[in-house]
Amino acid sequence: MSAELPLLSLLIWLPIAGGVWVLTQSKDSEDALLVRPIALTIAVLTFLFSLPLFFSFDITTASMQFEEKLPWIQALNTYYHLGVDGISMPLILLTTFITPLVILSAWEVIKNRPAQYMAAFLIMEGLMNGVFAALDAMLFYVFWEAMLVPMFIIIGVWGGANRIYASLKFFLYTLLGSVLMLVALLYMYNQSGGQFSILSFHQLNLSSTAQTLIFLAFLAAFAVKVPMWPVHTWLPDAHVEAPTGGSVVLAAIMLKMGTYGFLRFSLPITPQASHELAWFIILLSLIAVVYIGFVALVQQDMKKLIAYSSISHMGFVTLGFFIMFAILQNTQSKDIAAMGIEGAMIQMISHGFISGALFLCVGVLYDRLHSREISTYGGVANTMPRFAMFVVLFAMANAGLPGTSGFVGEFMVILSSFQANFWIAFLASTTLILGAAYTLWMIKRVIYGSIADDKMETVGRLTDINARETFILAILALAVLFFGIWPAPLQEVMHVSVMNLIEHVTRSQ
Amino acid sequence: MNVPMSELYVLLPEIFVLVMACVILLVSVYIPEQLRELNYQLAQLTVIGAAVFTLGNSTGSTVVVMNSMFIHDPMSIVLKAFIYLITFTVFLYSRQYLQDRDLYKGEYFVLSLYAMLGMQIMVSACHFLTLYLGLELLSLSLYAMVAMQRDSQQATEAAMKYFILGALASGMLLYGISMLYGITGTLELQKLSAVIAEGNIDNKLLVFGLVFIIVGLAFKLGAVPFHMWLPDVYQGAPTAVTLFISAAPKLAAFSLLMRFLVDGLSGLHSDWQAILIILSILSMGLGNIVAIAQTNIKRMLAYSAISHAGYLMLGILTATKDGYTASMFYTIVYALMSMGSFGVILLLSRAGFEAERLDDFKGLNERNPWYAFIMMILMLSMAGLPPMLGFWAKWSVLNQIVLSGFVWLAVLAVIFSVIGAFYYLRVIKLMYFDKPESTEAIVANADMRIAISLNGLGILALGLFPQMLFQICSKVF
Amino acid sequence: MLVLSDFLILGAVLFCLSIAGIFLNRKNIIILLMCIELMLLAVNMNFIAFSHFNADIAGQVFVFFILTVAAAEAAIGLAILVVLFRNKHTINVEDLDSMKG
Amino acid sequence: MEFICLLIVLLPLIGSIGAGLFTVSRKTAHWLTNTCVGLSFFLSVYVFKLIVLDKLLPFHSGTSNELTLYTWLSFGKLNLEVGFLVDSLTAMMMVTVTFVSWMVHIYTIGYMSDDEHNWSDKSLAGKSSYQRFFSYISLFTFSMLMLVMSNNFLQLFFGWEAVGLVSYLLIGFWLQRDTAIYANLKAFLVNRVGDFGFLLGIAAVLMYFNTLDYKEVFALAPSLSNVSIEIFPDIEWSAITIICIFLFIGAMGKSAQVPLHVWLPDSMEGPTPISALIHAATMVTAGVFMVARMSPLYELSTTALSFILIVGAITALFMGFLGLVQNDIKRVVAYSTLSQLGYMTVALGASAYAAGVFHLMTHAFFKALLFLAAGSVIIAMHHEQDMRKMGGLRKYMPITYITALLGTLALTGVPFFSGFFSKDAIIEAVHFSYEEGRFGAGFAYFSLVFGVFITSLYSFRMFFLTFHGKERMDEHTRKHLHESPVVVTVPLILLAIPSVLIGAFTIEAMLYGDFFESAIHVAKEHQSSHDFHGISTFVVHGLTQPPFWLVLAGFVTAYSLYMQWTGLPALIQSKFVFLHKILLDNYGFDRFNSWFFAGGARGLGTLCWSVGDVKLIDGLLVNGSAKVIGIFSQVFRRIQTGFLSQYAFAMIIGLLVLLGWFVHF
Amino acid sequence: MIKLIFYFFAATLVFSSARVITVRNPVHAALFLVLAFFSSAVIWLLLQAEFLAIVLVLVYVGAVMVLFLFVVMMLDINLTTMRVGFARYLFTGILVGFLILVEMFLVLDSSFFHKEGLALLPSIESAKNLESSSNTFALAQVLYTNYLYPFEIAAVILLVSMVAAIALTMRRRAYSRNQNPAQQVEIKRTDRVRLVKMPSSTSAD
Repeated sequence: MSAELPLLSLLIWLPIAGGVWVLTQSKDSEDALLVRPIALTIAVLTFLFSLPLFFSFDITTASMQFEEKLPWIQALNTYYHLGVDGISMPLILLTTFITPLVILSAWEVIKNRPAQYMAAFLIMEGLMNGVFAALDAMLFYVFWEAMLVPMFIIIGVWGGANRIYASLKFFLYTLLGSVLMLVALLYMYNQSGGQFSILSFHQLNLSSTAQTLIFLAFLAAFAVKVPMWPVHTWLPDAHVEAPTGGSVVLAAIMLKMGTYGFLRFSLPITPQASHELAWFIILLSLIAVVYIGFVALVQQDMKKLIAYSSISHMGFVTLGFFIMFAILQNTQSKDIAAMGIEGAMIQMISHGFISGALFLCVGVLYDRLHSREISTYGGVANTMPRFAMFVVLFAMANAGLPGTSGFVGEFMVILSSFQANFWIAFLASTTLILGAAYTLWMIKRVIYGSIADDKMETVGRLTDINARETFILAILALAVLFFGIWPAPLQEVMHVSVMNLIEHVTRSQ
Repeated sequence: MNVPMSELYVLLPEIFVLVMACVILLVSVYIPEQLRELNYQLAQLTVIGAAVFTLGNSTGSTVVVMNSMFIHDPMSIVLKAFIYLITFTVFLYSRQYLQDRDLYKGEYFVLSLYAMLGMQIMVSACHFLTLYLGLELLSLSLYAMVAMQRDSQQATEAAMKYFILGALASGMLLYGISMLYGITGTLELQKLSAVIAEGNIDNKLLVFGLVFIIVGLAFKLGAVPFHMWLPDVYQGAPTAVTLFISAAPKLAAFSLLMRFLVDGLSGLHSDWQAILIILSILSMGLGNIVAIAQTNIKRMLAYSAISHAGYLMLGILTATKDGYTASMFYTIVYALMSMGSFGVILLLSRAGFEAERLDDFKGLNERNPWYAFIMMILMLSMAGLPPMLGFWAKWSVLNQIVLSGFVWLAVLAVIFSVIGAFYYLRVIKLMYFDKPESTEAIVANADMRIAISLNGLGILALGLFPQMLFQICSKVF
Repeated sequence: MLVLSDFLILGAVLFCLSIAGIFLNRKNIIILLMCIELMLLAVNMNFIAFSHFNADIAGQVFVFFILTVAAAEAAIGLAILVVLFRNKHTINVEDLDSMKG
Repeated sequence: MEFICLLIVLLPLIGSIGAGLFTVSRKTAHWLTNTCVGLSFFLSVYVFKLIVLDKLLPFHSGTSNELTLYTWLSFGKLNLEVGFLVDSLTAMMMVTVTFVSWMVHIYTIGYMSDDEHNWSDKSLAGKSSYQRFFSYISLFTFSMLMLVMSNNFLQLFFGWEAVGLVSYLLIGFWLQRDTAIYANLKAFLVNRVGDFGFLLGIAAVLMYFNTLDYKEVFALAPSLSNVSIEIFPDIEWSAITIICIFLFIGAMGKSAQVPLHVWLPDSMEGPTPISALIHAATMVTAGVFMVARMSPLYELSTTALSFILIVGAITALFMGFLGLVQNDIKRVVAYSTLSQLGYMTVALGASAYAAGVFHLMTHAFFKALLFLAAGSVIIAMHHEQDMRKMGGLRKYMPITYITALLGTLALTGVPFFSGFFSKDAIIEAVHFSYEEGRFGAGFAYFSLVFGVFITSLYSFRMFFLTFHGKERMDEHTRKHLHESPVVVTVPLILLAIPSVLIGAFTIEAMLYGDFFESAIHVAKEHQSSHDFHGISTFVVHGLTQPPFWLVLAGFVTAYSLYMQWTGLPALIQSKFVFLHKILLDNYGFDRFNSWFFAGGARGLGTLCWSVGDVKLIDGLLVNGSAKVIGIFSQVFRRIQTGFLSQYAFAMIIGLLVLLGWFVHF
Repeated sequence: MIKLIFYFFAATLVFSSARVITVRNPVHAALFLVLAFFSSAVIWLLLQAEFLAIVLVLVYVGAVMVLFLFVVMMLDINLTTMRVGFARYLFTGILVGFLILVEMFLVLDSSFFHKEGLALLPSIESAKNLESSSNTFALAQVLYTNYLYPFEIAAVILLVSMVAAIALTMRRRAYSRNQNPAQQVEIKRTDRVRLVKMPSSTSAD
């Protein structure tokens, strides 16, 4: 069935077209009754359409599937070329999975111009799917950058008090990174004899200086997006100021685009430079894990704390990717290298669920008391027991408790990095302590405890989550638990592609 | 001398414009005030007619007529076509604005048409003399147009500055021309090129002339450090005039650059390449950086124009055909974007109110989401963000300099573009994130609304499918 | 004998004087207009000298057109000047600073 | 059999989910969970019978004791699976765990019946606390079973952390109490420190064995004895030692060995049933179980064993001291637990894994008994835990009194009681190690023997203070004193039975028979050559050994101090103020930890954040460059002075420079 | 002799141009400019550009400079403030001017430009053939043939300047009170009369 239906195009253009349609409903913003169901329907439809990607995915091949190729700009020899492999497919699913939840989470919360809000998210969904599905570098870049705009608007229009600073910072930071990538893409375009096919870039024979420079250019783009230390500071600000949905999408999906970029571009295109500079990335990753862990510990703002925790967790992803070289050198075991990379990828997906869920949880509190400060709360469990259960679950998942998806990736990355170097594994493992410390300390101060006398009027009057909120959190909880208990289905789809990547990288060195 | 009809036929658009401009001049003197609409209609008719004549004669081959002073080549046809398009749109956008300010008179249209004629001549010139005269025709018309709002202190001041500096620049240009003439003994671009190619002449002397010429060109283009007139003129001139200045003459300036440097002095490309690199870096840098500090959107767009001039030169300085294509693409795209941006400013202006402060854009999304959206597209396009057309413009010039091995320059260019993105974003910020200062509804004629929408959506649509525009430009060289 | 250089250098001197004049003069726009005339004169000097020494009439033709244009320019320049004076009641260069930055 | 094992594990989980996730009545909650755990217990007994008595292999129609449930992940040849390994050790643990757990489930019905009083009226969480509690302890049972039944390190780690989670949830069960939520955070974090080592240990296992499956690892282990690892450059360590020590660090966390013991006393903030179940009987012994399970590895590294020996000995002795000065009844038991865990650990370090596990089992029963008895007392005292306000409870609560007495006797190691056998076996084993010359064994031997006296002393102190002597409670409390309800006393009785008897019945099989033959591996040279000649001989031999006399000495001392000359303790206390302070202060561990680790981490975090992120990266680099651009912007815009001459000047300078540059250079 | 003439008029030219930019009074400046034009006309004569020399004098001195003077006179300018601050920039101005001059000199003095004139004085032979060698004739020959196109453009430029000058400076009398009947007819009631609803006070207090 996938042969007839251009699934990937559908996943990109259905939400975008839907978003535009929703936008046209924006005239009567007071009467936005219709807007929400429409947006939700579109998002759910998109999700349903994305399911065949998973179920009719051929896990025995590393080549691109569901490919679509049409000429786009012949003058530049670029194509509208889409396709997924085991690396990108789960990310598309993650996108289509998270977006309906985000839209649902904004259901009655967003009162200011809901149509534009919903439309922005739908359009962004399409663009993000585009990023993951694009096989043409130019197409990729267009989606990559275009995505900034809806996010910019989301943060800026529906954000918090300091939203303007945050949105500009977000935009410019990421733009600065990605323009350098553009230069690298252009360079390769010229090197490859005028084509933009990402797969043909993989076959390029670049000199080592060129590789290094290209690698650094890509690094600039992806490191900002991931974000890696020290270019991470946009993230806490963006998260704090963004509306709940914005934070969720930002954390759950957008950060993954950076790490996806490493897999799709940096590693296969510049294997030699990746090898030579792997130490550098590993260093940054470890700094992200340890340093950011400490920073997260002292945050007073829940969203900021989770944002820092995101950075720390994304450190694992980059670590998992680049530990590959040292593993191969030490053990010659491609299986272990694959373990690192797949662990990192599972971490990407899982972090999508967990951080998304945590931001939704903060959103739940924020909707009620309009504060993100930890000190505003305390003893929430007394008034919102059902909510507390979810929060604790997600917090535990964030702390990497086995049985939740948060554990799988960290476990695999630590296990594989041990084979590269003891100290790398040692430092990476500190997340066990730090992650638990900052997450649970927050839980202690927000969820547990008795309600102080001066908070009786605020925390004391909180109402527990309603059916809608329960539904959203429950879905995420199920996902978190499912992949914690049985990650194999997720790993299976990516395994062949990852092995292929490792083969490719080792071959071209 | 008998000029054969076939040669005149090639000149038909220019002749038509000239005749019609004179007709409008006469008409405007005699018609009563109520019929002023006629001026407008005639002017639009003129532009359309010129377009018909130009495009009707586009055979794709190069014809040189009038004693090798007029060249009819693909580049000139394309540029002229866009000049017509822009002029047409400019008239359309300006109408309401001019009516509100008692500028809706024959003079505006006459002078605009003469300016357009000047551009036509420049674009089609292949002789120093015609280049110079076309340039002067354009410049003189523009000086007058800037000063047309006679009771405005700023407008007259701007006109004065523009005039003095413009004359200074054309003096330098002339000095350069005189040197080249003296050294090579010819005023014809092709012959000049041939003489230089022989290589008998001391390079130093040629470069001496070249520098003067580039100063003159850089002035027209608004490249740093010859840009000083630009912000003041953009700000001071009536917005309708700024709209015109900011769009069409860029195309003419581009052709000026092409005619001088490529057609005439391609033998010196290694020299002018170096000069253009310096100018473009300075322009990109200063334009983008200083634009940040602006509070007046016209002035901000002026600095943006300076920076765009820098990007525009990137393509030319590669001294390759693809580079010229890229630059031409850039110029056309820039002109379209600039037209749209000033169009929105015109749209927001009312009688007695110039929407020229950045703050006037506050909360536009609440007042009118559609116009805010259009402006957002335009700003994003200016910033060079995909999938807007402006992205492909930046893309094409960057691609060319990367191809020519100036990767460092490309990196510099993109970094400046990020700095530049800030002030474009600020406009979006004002429109979307801030609360409006006034809640007055924005009224506009249907034609204006349609045109501005087409302008904005065109930027987006062409951004999604830039193939056609790319093709047009690449066929030129 | 006089050589071409002599005329060129004379032109250059005129050119530099006019440039210096434009820079130096901060009080009177009319002087600026005159400096521009002076600059064109320098250019014309060049053209005529080249025309003579290259035995080519084209240079003189060019000068002819420059003179025409210069006259037109002077007319427009003075017109703008008059309008400006009506508005500002001054032609002091330094008073033309309502727009800056 | 496969199905039965699965059922054993899943029943508690079902109970937990049923009671926790769905809105059920209190009755449904306790019936559901009790039934599930009870069933689980009976099935465990059945499994135990098949494996231990019938010597059957449980899985794959009797061909294997390993079962793979499903593949968690797989990488080429490397498979990470979830499965069971059920041998005698597992079976014993299953029975112990499910039994104690079931007892605690029953006991809880009584203990938590009026839990609403522990919550403020407004707390919604308090309304369902009863059901939640049952859900938690059932979940704990599930986790613990997953831990003990695992056949690979991955699942072990899962169970390991899952019990930690439940422990966290239960310590903080009364989440309105600041001390409780402080204690649970502390418990979790300290455990995480252990797990940190544990995880590295697992990573090392994977690295050197390329598998996480127990059987494969054990099979490969001997071949690895010569492999070394360089953690610090140029210093070579034996890989096995590294693996063992890292794994043991995990055990130190879970089994509360010094210096990671600090969480256990605080964990007493949780309701008493869970102190019995988790923090005495089962979870804290997971470390001991794990080391025993890994005996094939540990046998290869005497260095690691010595390390274990010393850590265990320190814990056994010094934690016992702390028990002497506590006044909180639960804390005394808690320190006693710490000390006893030390005993078990020492046994492991002395290669006497069987003895360690044996003590684990006996301890599970009598310590659970003691805790539940203490709980019973606490219920009667209306949640008063201070022993100084008790006394003379004997006549009010006879059943509790008797069972507590039995428990105390078992704990102190009075002959014929279960504790006697297990403790003596450990001391014997250490003695053997000492003779063998294992590093640290001498110290360990001394500590354990002296520890017997201490144990006796604090145990009887507690016993006398609680049940004998003057009645020091207030009138109101005394009026309401009565024996606890049946649901409380029945478990006490049921636990008292094994506390007394289990040692005598099983010592031969477990220590001298082939009970653990397939499960625990002890290297030839580490096996003691003693033979078992029947219980009576063992007891008679025991009477001649110092431990017995030390128990007696402890009893006498306690009796004289707390029954005879009751003024004396205060006098001693005043003479040794300094010592008393140190003991009360837990040797300063808590203060050091909260100053150095908690404070240090927060300080470092603040430093990183406010200096690193806010000042350097954001302030200097990000906003700094924005600011610099802004400044440039302001500076450059000054160039645009508005003066025509300046404009012309710029052009002229431009011309000048271009001319100079391109024409003359 | 020719040299002498050249140097004399060159010196006059330079001097008068220098005075143009330095004198205080614009009228004087204009007059010095006239002098400069005259001097250069002489030098052009030396270069056998008789027609242009005449045009320069006639058109420039006769028309343009008069226009200048006219404007100077028309605009009532306060002369006293005209020189303030001049000295401040003098040094910079001279320096920059001088530097450019040096740069230009270095090029212009190169051997390439040291070619001698064809003949600075008309030879007798050419004088004989006056008609064909006449500078005016030569110019005329090409101006309307080869240079027809630029000639037309120049015409347009002049037209533009005329239009522009008129458009800019012609003033419609501000005080003329002519009626606009159309406007009067088109007027609506609502433009002039506004009905204001006042809240009627319901009670006395």
